[in-house]
Amino acid sequence: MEFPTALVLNAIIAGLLLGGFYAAMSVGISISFGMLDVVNIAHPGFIILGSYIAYIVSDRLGIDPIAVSLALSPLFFLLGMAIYRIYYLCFEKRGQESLRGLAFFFGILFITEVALVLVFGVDYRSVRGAYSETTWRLGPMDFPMRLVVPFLVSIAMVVGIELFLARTFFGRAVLAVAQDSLALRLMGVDTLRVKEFAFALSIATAGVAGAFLIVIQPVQPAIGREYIGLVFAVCVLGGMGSIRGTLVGAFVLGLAESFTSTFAGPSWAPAVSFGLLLAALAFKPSGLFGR
Amino acid sequence: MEKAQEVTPLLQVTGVTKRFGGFTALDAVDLAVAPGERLGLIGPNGSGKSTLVNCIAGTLRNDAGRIELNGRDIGREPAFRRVHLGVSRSFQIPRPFKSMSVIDNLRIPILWGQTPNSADGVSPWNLGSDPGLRATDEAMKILEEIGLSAKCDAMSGGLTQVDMRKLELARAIAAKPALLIADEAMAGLSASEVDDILRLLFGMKERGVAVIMIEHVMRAVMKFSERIAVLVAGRKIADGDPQAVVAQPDVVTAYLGQ
Amino acid sequence: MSHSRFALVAFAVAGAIIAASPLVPNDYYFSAAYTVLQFVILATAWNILGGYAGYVNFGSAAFFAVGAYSSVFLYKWAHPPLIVMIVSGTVAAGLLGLAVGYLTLRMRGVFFAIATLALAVVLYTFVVNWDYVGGARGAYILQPRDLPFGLTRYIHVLYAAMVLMTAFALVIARTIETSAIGRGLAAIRDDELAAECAGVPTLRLKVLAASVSGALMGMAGTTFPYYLSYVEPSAAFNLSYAVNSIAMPLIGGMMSWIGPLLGALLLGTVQQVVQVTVSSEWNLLIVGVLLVVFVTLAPNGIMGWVDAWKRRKK
Amino acid sequence: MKRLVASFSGALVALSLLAAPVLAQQPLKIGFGMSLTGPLAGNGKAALISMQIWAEDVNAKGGILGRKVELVYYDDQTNPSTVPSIYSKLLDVDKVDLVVSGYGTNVIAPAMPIMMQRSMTFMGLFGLNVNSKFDYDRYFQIMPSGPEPAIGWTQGFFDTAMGLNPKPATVALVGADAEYPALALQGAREQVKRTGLKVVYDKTYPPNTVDFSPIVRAIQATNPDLVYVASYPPDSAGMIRAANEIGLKTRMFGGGMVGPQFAALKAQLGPLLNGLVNYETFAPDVADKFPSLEQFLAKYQARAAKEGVDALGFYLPPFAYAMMEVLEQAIKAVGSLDQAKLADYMHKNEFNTYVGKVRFGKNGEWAQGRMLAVQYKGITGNDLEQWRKPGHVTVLTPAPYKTGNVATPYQDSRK
Repeated sequence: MEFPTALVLNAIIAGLLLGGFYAAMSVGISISFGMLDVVNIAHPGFIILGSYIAYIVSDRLGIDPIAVSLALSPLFFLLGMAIYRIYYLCFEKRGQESLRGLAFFFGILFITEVALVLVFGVDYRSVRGAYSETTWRLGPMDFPMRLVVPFLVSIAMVVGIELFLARTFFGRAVLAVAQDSLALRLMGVDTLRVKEFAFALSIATAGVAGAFLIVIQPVQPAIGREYIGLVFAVCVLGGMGSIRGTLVGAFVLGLAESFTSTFAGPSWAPAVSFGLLLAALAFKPSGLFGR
Repeated sequence: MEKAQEVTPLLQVTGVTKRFGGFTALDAVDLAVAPGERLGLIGPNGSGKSTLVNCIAGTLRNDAGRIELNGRDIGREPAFRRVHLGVSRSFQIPRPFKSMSVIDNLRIPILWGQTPNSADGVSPWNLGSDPGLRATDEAMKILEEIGLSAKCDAMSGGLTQVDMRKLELARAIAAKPALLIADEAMAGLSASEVDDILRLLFGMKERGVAVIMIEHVMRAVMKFSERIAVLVAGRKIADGDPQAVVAQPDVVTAYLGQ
Repeated sequence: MSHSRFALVAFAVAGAIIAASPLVPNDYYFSAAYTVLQFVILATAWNILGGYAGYVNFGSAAFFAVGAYSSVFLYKWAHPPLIVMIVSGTVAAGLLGLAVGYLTLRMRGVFFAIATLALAVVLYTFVVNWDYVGGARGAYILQPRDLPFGLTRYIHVLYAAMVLMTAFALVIARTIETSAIGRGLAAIRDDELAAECAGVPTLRLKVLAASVSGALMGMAGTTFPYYLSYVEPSAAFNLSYAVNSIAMPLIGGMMSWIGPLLGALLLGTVQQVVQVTVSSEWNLLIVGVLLVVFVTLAPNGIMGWVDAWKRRKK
Repeated sequence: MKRLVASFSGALVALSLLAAPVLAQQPLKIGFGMSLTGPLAGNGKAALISMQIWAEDVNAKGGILGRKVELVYYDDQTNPSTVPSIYSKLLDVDKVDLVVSGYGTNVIAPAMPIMMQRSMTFMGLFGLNVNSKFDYDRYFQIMPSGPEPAIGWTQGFFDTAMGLNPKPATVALVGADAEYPALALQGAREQVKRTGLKVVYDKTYPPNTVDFSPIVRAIQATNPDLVYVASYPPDSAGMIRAANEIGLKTRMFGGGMVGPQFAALKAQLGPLLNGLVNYETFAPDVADKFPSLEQFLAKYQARAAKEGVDALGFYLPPFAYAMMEVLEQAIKAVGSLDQAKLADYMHKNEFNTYVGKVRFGKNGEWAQGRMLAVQYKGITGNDLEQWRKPGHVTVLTPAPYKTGNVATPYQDSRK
């Protein structure tokens, strides 16, 4: 199997671009699951919801879908708060361990899927940004804008969240609540509001990731189920509750998939990615950057 | 003090070292316990007492040195087999089985902890009807001694801190060990409760059970121990008759800190 | 009740149910019952590792598929009788359970759950690329023509087999639960370190629980190829097996074998009824809403209510 | 109180007498499972709407055998394990008079044992090669893939390719790890044996692949003359975008892509479709061959937007309607619902339907396949209107429908 340089270079680029997209999909899980121990299986469902909202608004007003999703992220933020409030009343308050939340969110996943079918119908939807058909060529390497723009916005979002969590008081409170919410409560911090804020943030990222998804490929309500495994794998591989880890985990899986597809058989890409995860878990159970 | 004739010690710890990254928690510690002997193990917090207990019990693997029980090296044995071989420990911070009642908590060590080839015991792997029920009277006897028989059906998760400590000790005793390690079993108990526990631990002697008591309650340690070993910063700085050890200058400075 | 007597009662009831099948008005009820009982076995099996020992398995669809595809392999290779397929499928899934059991050596809690999910994806990719059993093209498994005991439809054979397998699974689950092993597993669930220090051989018990749980989940899948006549990977590795095998014990109650049985009968029947009465996408919506409602109202499952009621009554 | 009961029961008797004649007018119930949720809901919903339009048309003309037609259906959630229960319920509880299938091989096959046990005449909707194993003489299938389905499906692409001058030598095969694409690739491999082409790439990819550029680059590295792709809509879009983004150079590209037939992808991809050689079941350019289809499409397209399904309805809807037309004509000809007579009639006769003349051959497949191989050309912009009018879809094969020759190589015909 020869490795011509052009193929290798492009495989790296494709892997990084894909990794950027995977990071946007998984950063929400890294917050809700990694930090708050909320097993939000419905996260991909909210991503698809984001795709549809971006589709409707940009279809009507002709604005770029990703811009629309960023503008509408406060809406998703409020949705996230409402969902967390229900989750908190039903589970967190009674000290239920996170497994119960799993079944709760499976129900939410089905509800969002059918709601999308009822409201938007079952046809494939897709949206074209102005850049969807342009590709930058730099020597042998090509950079399809359809993947580059989501990549850039995704990196900005993930790095922004990392800085927010590390630099601001509220951000540090979110990190603290992940480690020891009891200690935080003793210091007079209203942990409910902190957790609610963090979960709402995770749903806001889902809305934005939805716009990336619909720009990259056509979407229909049931596609969400395909990504459940992936988003949790990236979060755990990267390390529970570590945003930096999620980014690295996403790149590792993106590159693994891209190289397997290019040089071996694309059919084996998921087996390679998840095999990597299994190996990582066996040697470093708390993930690459886990706490 | 007559020289203990050449009887092989129940527990022989030689040169045990344990490091966590750069920090040396145990530095070549030697310790011997004769069958039925009452040993007090004291030392300031962070001196390595719990680490030594974990190495003996098998929940931690010592980096160097040997641990022998009745002359047999148990260094490679997993913790549960060390319990079968006769080493049973209680936890400094109580760890009850929350979903079970107090008496069910005792059924676990009775069924699984006692040396499996004991004559009367049916092997726990046997899928006959629940042998746990036959362990009732044995469990109740221990609960009476420790003063928890009234709460035998209470959920262990709901016990007070003090009762949880008693349950810890009761569970360790229920495994019928040859060597019982009581890790701060009396912290926070009232004077009368300390006396109850002391009476129970003294009772261990008749059953031929050696006891390592790790305590800060000096009154209890001095009264209980036939011998005292002192650990400071991972090293054993004294081992011998209680009165002599306590009077030793470096022990005093270690404790009172000059 | 002693284990052997419970086993006798269970198989007697199973025999009675099978004997009563001529009273069933038509074949639809056999088909629906087959599916509901399939979920009873899956939920009961999942609970042995998930409920008793506290290790959550996200990859139950993989065990189900190992059972199904071992039957497909045998059908193509030697076309043995059904009982041979059931036994070998159960053993194959049990071996996978053994491997998963040793995973618990390195991983616990959520990491174990994600590892089983990863294992399911890896297995799915192998089956997709395994041409002998049809791979992505799928394999046709034709129901035998000559039926034993003069039965007219093969669904009766599948239904009877499923009833017996359900009895077998319940007996195994209850035997484990009400024995020293069950107590050991409960101790592991509550506090694994304390259990180890109380003399419980935690690794051996976890491996036993994982193997038995895996074997029974595989058993639930062994007759699936005949029921479906055409098996392809996405049918055998379907999300509904992963979802239901976790949701049903949660809803019924995870502390005893009765919980998963109740949860599976309840949620399984509701899914069957809704699926053939609501002629639109609303049926999935109803299942989703019920899942949310059940889980919020019954935090410790239905058996949780029963225990609380009993304790209040005492 | 007694008197009241007497008069009440009297009224009941009268009522039942009244009801008697109506009983004979029992509705003619046709039962089926259809994917209304899950990945294939798009096709399921489109087929359902077409069958409802058929039912309305038939009932407007007074129903069949004097009985109003009623559709009894349930959602199979694109999950094959729901199919046996659904069809048992339809036959045993709902006691439907006739059954047809859902959309696609993996929901048709599980219904076969039940159909064979009850010897029902069973009409399949787009099942690929289902009956070759069951060998059931009352199974019929409406997709025009021909006697050897997998080969018929790929015939157009390879016939066109072998017609090129100079003859192509190498071919790359790629498809999704799923039921239809795997069967299509199997047909393609048989075509390769028949034509003596050399396979330089033969790999499959997981259905939820997001980025297809690595795959297309690996294919480009083998420098094939032909690239045959068997894919589902999201993959087709991804594959076509990647081919454009990296500038794929090959003589013919396409083959078995599901997706470009649907309005959503026609609008989204627009000019990117130029040069693609793919299969279709209808094109405005051959509308003259299917005179009555226009009025059906008008009715379908009116409802499609509201129901959120494929806006054009070229691919599946006409066949879902045609499937019911065949049953309607057979029942009227036989004059009863006797399954044996129906099957016999359907084997022996030709049916005139919206999708043209239908005659069934071996295993209930079409006696003569007529999958259209087409090439898209001259598409500008992303509006849908241009697709409704002829001029953008050159039909290459089969001969009776041919409207032009293939433009090669792919990278030039894309301009």
